[in-house]
Amino acid sequence: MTFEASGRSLSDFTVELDVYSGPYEWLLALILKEELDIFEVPLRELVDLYLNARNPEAPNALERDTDFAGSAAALILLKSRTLSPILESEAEGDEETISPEQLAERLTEYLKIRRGAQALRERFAANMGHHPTAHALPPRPGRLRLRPGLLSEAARRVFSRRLEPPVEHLGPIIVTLQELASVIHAALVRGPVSYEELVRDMDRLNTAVAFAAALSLAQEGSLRLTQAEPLGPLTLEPVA
Amino acid sequence: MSEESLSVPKPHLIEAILLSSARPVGLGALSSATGLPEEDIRTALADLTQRYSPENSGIVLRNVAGGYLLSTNPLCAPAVERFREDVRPTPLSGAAYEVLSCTLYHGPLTRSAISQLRGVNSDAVVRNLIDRSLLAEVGTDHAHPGSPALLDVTDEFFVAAGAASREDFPTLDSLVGEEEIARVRERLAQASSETPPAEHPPEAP
Amino acid sequence: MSEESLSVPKPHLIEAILLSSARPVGLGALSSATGLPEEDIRTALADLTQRYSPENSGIVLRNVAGGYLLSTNPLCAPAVERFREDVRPTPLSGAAYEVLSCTLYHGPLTRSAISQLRGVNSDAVVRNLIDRSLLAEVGTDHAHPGSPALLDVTDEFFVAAGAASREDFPTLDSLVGEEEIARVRERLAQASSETPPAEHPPEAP
Repeated sequence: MTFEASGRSLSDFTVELDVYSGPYEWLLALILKEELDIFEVPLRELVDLYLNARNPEAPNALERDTDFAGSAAALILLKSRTLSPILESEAEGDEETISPEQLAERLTEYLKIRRGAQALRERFAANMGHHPTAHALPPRPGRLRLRPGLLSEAARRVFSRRLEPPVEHLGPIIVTLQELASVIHAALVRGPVSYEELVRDMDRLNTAVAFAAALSLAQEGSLRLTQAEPLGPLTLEPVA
Repeated sequence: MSEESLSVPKPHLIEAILLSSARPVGLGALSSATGLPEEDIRTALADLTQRYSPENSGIVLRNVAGGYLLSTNPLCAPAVERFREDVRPTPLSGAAYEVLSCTLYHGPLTRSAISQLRGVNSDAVVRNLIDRSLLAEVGTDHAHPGSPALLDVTDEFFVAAGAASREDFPTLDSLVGEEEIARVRERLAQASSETPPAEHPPEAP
Repeated sequence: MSEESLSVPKPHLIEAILLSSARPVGLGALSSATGLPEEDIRTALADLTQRYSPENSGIVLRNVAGGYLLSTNPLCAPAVERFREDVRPTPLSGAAYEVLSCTLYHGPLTRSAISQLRGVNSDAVVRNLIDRSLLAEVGTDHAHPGSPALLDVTDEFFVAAGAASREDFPTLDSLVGEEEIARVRERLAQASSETPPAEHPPEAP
C-alpha cells in the first residue's frame, strides 16, 4: 500500500482525532507503518475535518481535493482489505512487533527527513535562478565515451515502458487506488454517478475493488448506494 | 517595463543574458528580454565594454556579427586550452541515454516522437545532446503541421560509442520482446498521425 | 611557471577558465591549468568573489560542489529566462525532496533503505531523480543479498542546492527540536494507552 500517488499539497492539513492529533501526512505514515490501527481511525470524521478545512478558493484546491480523495480511497481500501483477510493472507508470522519506544524513534527519524526535505526545497528554490555559463567548451572531439551497455539498457527501459504511470512495482492494487481517487472525487464533486458508468473501462480486478470501496464508503456514510430494483443499476450518490 | 529591471542595475541584466548565450546577442533581443529601451542598453553596454576589456578581465565583451558576445581573453588561451585538455567530459544522464537509444533504433525522429516514445517531454535533453554534437537535425518532417525537424545520431555519436555504424549495436529484438516492439511501433504511428502532443506528463519525480 | 602567467593577471586566467566550464572547477584543476600554486589561486578567487558578487554583477561566482562556477545572478533570472525562452524544469515533488533528504543525510544507501526510512516504496521517485542526475548509483552493498546498488547525491545535486559539500547543510539533529521529539513521544504514549495494543496485527472482527 502506498500513498505515492498523492502529492504533498496536504502538508498543512492537520487533524484532531481521539487517537491522534497532528499533521494528516503523519497520520498516513503511522497507518502505513501499521503503527496506528486502521480500525481506530474514524474515516468519516476525517472526511468531515477535511471538508471543514477545505478552501475552494485556494489556488491548489483541485490538487488538494485529488490528493485527499486519493489518500482517503487508499485508507478505505486498506480498511476493507483488513476486513476481509482472504484478500491478504500474508499478515502472519513475520509481522514486526514494535515497542512505543522504537516507534517514537522511527517517527522522529522520519520527521527529521521531512524537515531536511523542506530545507532542501527552499535551497533549490533559492538557487533556481542560477543559470550556468553557456560558454562551456565542448570536450575535445573523441574524448566522450558512451557506454554501449548503458545504451542497450536504456533501449530496454524505454521500449518496455508502458505509457501509463509507472506503477508496476506497486502491485496491481495500486492502479486501482488511482482510479478510485478519481472515482471518489467525481462522486464527491459532480453528484450521483452510476456504478456501471464508473467501471465501464475497468478490468475485473479494478471493478471488484471499486465495488468494495463503494460498499466501504457507503458503510462509512460518505456516500449512498441506491438500487431501484434488485440486480438493477447501482448509483453512487454523495451525502449532502 | 518589467518589475525586476526597476531594482536590478541595467548592466547586470545584460551581463547575465550574455553569460547565458553562446551566440552574439543583438540590441533588439537585449531590449526585448530586459524590457529596457535600446538607448539604455547602449549605455549599459558601454559600461560593460569597459569592465570586460582585455586589460581589465579574463572575459572580454566583443561586438561581433551584429551582436554582443562574451568570450575568453585571447591572452588566456593557453590556460584555457590546457584546462580543456585536462577536463573530463560530463557523463550522460540516464535520460540522455534513453533519448539516444530512441534515435538510434527509430531515427530520424522529431522531438515530439522522442517525447512520445519516452512518455515524458524530452526537449531539454534533446537540446543538450545537440549541444554535445551527439544528435543533429538532419531534415524536416513535411508530413507534419509546422514541418518539425528530424533528428538523428551523429558521426560523433558513433565515435563516442566505439561503433562504425548502426549495425554494430545489438538488434532491437535481441533487447525487447515482440510485443514491446509492436507497442513501440504503434506509439510511433500515433506520434506521426497526431498533431504534436503537448500533453506529455512533465518529467517530475 | 608558464609564460602567460607572467604577463596576464592571475584572476584573469581563472575568469577565462571559469567562463569555459559549465561545471564547477576545483582548486586542483585551476592550479594545473594555470600553472599557479593553489595559494595564488585562492587569493585570486577571493578577488573574483568580490567582483562577481550578487551586489556587483549580473554574473556571480559560486563555490558549489567542491569547485567554482560562474552563473547568472538569480535577480536577473526573469530576463534570462525570457531571453532563453526556457521552460523551467518541472519542480520536484515533496516525495522527491524526501528521497533526496534521506540520501543526503544517510547516503550512500540502497533503494530499500530509502523506502524503509520513508515508510513507502520510493523506487519510482528514485528512478526519476536518477534521470534528472540528482542521484546516482555509486556502488553496491555487498553485505546484502542480491548486492543492491548504493545511491548517493551527485555534483548536480550540490549545484542545484547551491552547496559546496555535505557540510553546508544543517545537521539532522538540528532539524527537530527536543521539545518536538518529546511531543511525538507524548502523542504516541497517549495513542497507545487509549487504543487497544497496536503491536498486534489487526484482527478481523
